[in-house]
Amino acid sequence: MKYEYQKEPELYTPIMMRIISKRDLTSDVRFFQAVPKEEYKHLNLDYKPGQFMMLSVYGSGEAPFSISSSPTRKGIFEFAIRKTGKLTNKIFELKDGDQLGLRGPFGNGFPIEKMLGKDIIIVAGGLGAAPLRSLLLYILDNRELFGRLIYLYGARNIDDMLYKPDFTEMLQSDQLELHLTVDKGNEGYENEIEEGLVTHLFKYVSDIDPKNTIACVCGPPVMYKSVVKEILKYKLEKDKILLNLERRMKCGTGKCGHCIIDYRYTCIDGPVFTYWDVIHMRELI
Amino acid sequence: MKKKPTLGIYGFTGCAGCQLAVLDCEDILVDLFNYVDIKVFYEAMSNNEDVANVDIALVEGSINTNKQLNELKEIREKAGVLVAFGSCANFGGIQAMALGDGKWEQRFTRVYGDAKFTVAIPREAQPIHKFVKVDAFIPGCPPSTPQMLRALTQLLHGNQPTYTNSPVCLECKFRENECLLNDGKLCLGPLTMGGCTAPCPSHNTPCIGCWGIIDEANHTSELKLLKEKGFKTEDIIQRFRIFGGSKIVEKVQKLLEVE
Amino acid sequence: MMKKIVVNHLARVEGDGGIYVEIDGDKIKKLEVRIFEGPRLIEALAIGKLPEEVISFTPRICAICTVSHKNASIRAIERALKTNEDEKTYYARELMHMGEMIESHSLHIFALALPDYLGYPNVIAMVDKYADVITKALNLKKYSNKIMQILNGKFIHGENATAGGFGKFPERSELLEIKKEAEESLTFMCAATDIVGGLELPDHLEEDTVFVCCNPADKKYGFWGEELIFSDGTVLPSTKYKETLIERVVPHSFAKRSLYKGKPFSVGALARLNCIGDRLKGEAAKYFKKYKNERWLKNPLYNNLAQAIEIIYCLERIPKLVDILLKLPDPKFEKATRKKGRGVGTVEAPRGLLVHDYSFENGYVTDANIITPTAYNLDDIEKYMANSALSLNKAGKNEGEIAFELEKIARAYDPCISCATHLVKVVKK
Amino acid sequence: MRALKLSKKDEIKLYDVLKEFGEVWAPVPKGSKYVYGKIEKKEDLVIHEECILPIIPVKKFLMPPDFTMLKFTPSKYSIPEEDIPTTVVVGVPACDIHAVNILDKFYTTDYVDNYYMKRRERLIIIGKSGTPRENCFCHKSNTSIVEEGYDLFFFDLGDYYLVWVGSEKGDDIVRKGADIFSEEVPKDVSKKFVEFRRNRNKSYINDVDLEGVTDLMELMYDAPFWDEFGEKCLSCGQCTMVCPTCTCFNVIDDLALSGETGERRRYWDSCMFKDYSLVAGQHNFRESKAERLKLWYTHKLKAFIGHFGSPSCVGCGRCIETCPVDINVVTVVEKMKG
Ligand SMILES: Cc1cc2nc3c(=O)[nH]c(=O)nc-3n(C[C@H](O)[C@H](O)[C@H](O)COP(=O)(O)OP(=O)(O)OC[C@H]3O[C@@H](n4cnc5c(N)ncnc54)[C@H](O)[C@@H]3O)c2cc1C
Ligand code: SF4
Ligand code: SF4
Ligand code: SF4
Repeated sequence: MKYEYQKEPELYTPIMMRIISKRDLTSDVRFFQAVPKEEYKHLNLDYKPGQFMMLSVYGSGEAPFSISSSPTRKGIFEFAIRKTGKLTNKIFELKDGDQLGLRGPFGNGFPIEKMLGKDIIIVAGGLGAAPLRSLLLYILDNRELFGRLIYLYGARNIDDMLYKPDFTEMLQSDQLELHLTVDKGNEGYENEIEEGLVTHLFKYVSDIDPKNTIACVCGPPVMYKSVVKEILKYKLEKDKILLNLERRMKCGTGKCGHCIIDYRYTCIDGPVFTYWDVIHMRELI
Repeated sequence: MKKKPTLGIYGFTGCAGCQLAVLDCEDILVDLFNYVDIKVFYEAMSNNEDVANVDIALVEGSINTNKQLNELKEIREKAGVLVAFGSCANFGGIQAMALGDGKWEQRFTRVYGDAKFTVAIPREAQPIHKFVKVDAFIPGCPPSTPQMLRALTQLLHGNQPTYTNSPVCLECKFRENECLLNDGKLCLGPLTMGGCTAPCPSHNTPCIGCWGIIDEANHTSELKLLKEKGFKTEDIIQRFRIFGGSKIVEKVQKLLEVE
Repeated sequence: MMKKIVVNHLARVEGDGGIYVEIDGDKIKKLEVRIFEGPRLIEALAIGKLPEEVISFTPRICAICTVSHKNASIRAIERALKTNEDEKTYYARELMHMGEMIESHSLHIFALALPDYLGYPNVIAMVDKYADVITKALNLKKYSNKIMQILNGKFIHGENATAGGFGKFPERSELLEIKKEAEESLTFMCAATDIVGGLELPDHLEEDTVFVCCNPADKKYGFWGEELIFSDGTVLPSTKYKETLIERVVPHSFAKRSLYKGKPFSVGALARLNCIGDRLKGEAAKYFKKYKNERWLKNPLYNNLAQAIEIIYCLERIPKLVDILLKLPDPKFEKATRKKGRGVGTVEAPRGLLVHDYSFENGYVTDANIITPTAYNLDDIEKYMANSALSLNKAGKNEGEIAFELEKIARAYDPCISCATHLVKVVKK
Repeated sequence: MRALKLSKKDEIKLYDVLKEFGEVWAPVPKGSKYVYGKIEKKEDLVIHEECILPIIPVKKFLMPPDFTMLKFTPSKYSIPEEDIPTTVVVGVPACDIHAVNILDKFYTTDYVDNYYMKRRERLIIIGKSGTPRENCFCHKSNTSIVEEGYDLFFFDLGDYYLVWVGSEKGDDIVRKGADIFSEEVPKDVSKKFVEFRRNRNKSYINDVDLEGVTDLMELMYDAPFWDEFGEKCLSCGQCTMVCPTCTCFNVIDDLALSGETGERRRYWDSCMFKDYSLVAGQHNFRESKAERLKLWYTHKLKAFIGHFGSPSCVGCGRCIETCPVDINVVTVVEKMKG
């Protein structure tokens, strides 16, 4: 046994950030921008799209949140956070200038190297748009490194759609093929937003080259099976379908056990898994 | 200076142990009174407001009279966060052990004869959530000091108290006890909400379930196990009921159906 | 002119109660100590239960007398089912009882009664001026809680003590700790007794009464026995409690009251000192001699002083108990030899005589009777309140002032309202 | 690796030697079982003939059931200064040392857990091979012999112990105790040693058959017996607490009353509890007890092979002894084998 310790920053000790701005995305999802405090500026906090961080609020605990910003826009961390419980209630009370603890980045993130040059289909459901925004921005910022970009996004209703103004504006863009839908009630947005489940947007996805396409999916647990089924229709290879999953987590480092699925830890081997993993590991989706 | 949070500690029917447990926090008692503006705490002070407007109301005891019920409703109206404090408030306590058996009047007559009540109409013990919305609960008979302080602190700082959703057995094993069930004793640890630090099994005495039933309690399996160990069905169910209060009523029905 | 005094919530007592008085000139039209605690019907619930269950839940009658209830129920059950009490078990139970005595008395003296005499709404408000006393008093309380935790498993409602013995006897190190702290606390308690002894007590309420308590064997001071002893010299077997302390039902009231020879009587620390105080030894005896006077027999406000002296007694007794316990080996659990029978357990709770009385058939309870000290005291409390109200009224005091004095009397008795299972006092308006 | 001799008549002097290195802990009786307790007198250090499996295994020294991992103020989180004493545990059976080896891997793979490391560095393990107990099945889980992970390891060869030195620290101990640890090992030692091993192998009572269980776990994943176990399971979590290779924990923040400081606590959790896989929005990835049991057995019998090359059950038999309703490796394997 060699006694080698984990180097700085210590694994479980959050560093401090400050909130620099926030705005409401929906009635229960808020967008936060935060920067590390001066004394932590020297640390390497580089991350990849699809990775997450453990955020702590003073005295109220800690939980995992996907990074919603893109590493191409350095220095600022962005999160889209839904108010659902103890910690997130407290996060919602934070004001500009308030402090937030941060550990990470954790998780494997999207395998960007393997995605270079490929056509990318992104399928987001609900809050899944948070981690996928990081990927989206990354691709847009490095547009020439990727092929086609198809983005399908479904929310429960108009009010629940994250980044709605950004998306409706992007509809005009020639950088990507964007399709939006809500489960029900698209009044007032009939031209921009469809009605129906996100799977229903696949009707716009055609001329896919299965060899050269990678699909990235993130959404609520119930969404994966049906979306994967649609994607499989394009004969994509199993390891080219990437799923960003969620599990309970307390540490982010494969030690607390909660996120284990079979022999793999969502926080280390995930949260991005391939459809191949799904076939080989039970309980994944 | 920031405004002190206001607190009201109310007691209905019970042993007053939960309130006493607050007074038993000798180490921080002075801090508590300094940090919090206590508006009502009959057991400890005399300058009380009757029912006060408070940020947090801790309500101890079950509801056993109509007078109490009215007061509870008033407390609810005037409280920001209403907390069911201790086993009696949470599920009725021991006075609710026979809840639902339909023999309350009979018991009442046995103790009080045929005299009539006028000032307060007595009723069978019920936990407070049967009448008003409860925002948080602190289990325990009475709540243990660390657990209570943790919950109180969380509430005072605007958090929901974390509630222990693990059975007594967890802490029983932290304290490295041999399992009493395996020793043939009628221990209710697996059915009982943790947080007490398992004092009873740590003293070789079986858990009697005073913290209340945990969500996932598997009464069916425990009943079967205890029967195998030689206990009688009625005795086992009786034991389930003693601290089962309102939480056991339906379960007993099911257990009896299976039997 | 008619005066009405209503104290809606009796403060700094255990449980939910109030006082209602109507004075018309020199007559009390109505005087009631009201108990709002709903009925719990504990005795009815005891029927059909097993002995260990009764021992678990009857102490839940009251948090502050939990150990007394435990010891009373254990004694009753062991007598009913003929379980032998091993020597070590006996002394461990006594030690546990001391924990409760000190806890209850110190809470009462320092946190509930003293603020009355020094003019504060609660004990914490006294901290600025009496920091030293309060800190030490809180330490004493903490210490007594620790005794109960070690002996019974928890401060409140522990499960370690039961019929037949203890689940686990305390460790040597724990016992030594208990002993050490008793010795350390004694000096403080003697000084504190002088504070309590120095308080001026009003005499306007005084009237003779009868006191009763358990009569410990061998002419010793102590908190239980098989006999009752009265301040008039009578000694009776405690199983005769029912015939001697006659229960009666007051019209429009569910408080079963008790009378001794047709008169109200008092139980509690003052009763114990009045009946058997001359058996005290050591410092406790010194303080008893120093402060005992004629007025003790007619003024319940001396109860606090009596409690202080009892704490001294306990602190002196504890080291001796520890020494005995350290010498004795852990006994085996004693099994009951019968399934049928009746047993009465009488102990002295901090507030006075507590009776548990059970009958068994086939190992299950068939009859239960529990009488708590507050139930015994209620008639005397009302008697003294009436005296006080009349004389204060005569002296021209207003309602608020009278109410305060009446509350003081109630608090002197340290009534334990949740304890009083019999006590559902109903008042017709 | 070196082997020395400790004569039984010198056994009583062992405590004084070990004391020089730190606190000495060894199995002490508690009820009808044992727990690792701190030894204060040399007479209390007893080396037992049979394997002693204290209720909670060595993991309690490496990751306490409940401890403060961080202190915090509104503007800083920091690791509390703590003085972790060096601990010498005596009498650890081979299976439990295997478990420590697994923990070593677990806590250092991908990320190093410094809390573990700090304690691991201060733990001295003195192993002891004894007669197997009723439930032991380390002969089936390949954990009856241990090659690494201990500092010293004792074999009882009659009137002396054969002592293997497994680490530098172990070497320091035998040097310090030069007057009781002798280099002069009797000539017939190998004969005696082989005999000891042979006798030990013969004395196993539990003959659970672990052949192929890894694959069976996969094949039997949807078998109905899991639901039967699920119905029986009390979700008391005892199996996970006593298992030497269970490591899950929970984290919780506690504030001081004033709200000015606080601490983050870390305490053992169990995958048998309902909240284990519960996430926001009340979605529970393992709603039923059967699903949770499957997770545990997957983890014990199969999953670890994928990660670390060996399963994480070390055959100590604690789950067999502890589970009140007889759900354990033996009964599960029996069901799988039909
Ligand atoms: C990899 C990953 C990325 C995530 N990204 C986001 C995001 O970008 N935006 C967002 O709003 N939410 C995200 N979540 C979910 C987020 O972690 C939960 O909403 C959050 O834990 C709820 O905490 P709470 O204290 O407010 O809720 P409570 O229900 O009070 O939760 C209490 C505790 O349960 C655990 N817990 C509850 N839900 C989850 C969960 N879904 N995942 C993990 N642990 C949980 C946490 O440990 C938490 O401390 C993500 C989760 C994971 C695993
Ligand atoms: S003794 Fe009781 S509380 Fe402890 S593990 Fe066994 S069943 Fe659970
Ligand atoms: S009876 Fe059970 S729940 Fe109550 S304190 Fe004892 S162990 Fe805890
Ligand atoms: S699964 Fe059972 S036998 Fe295997 S290591 Fe864990 S407790 Fe021991």
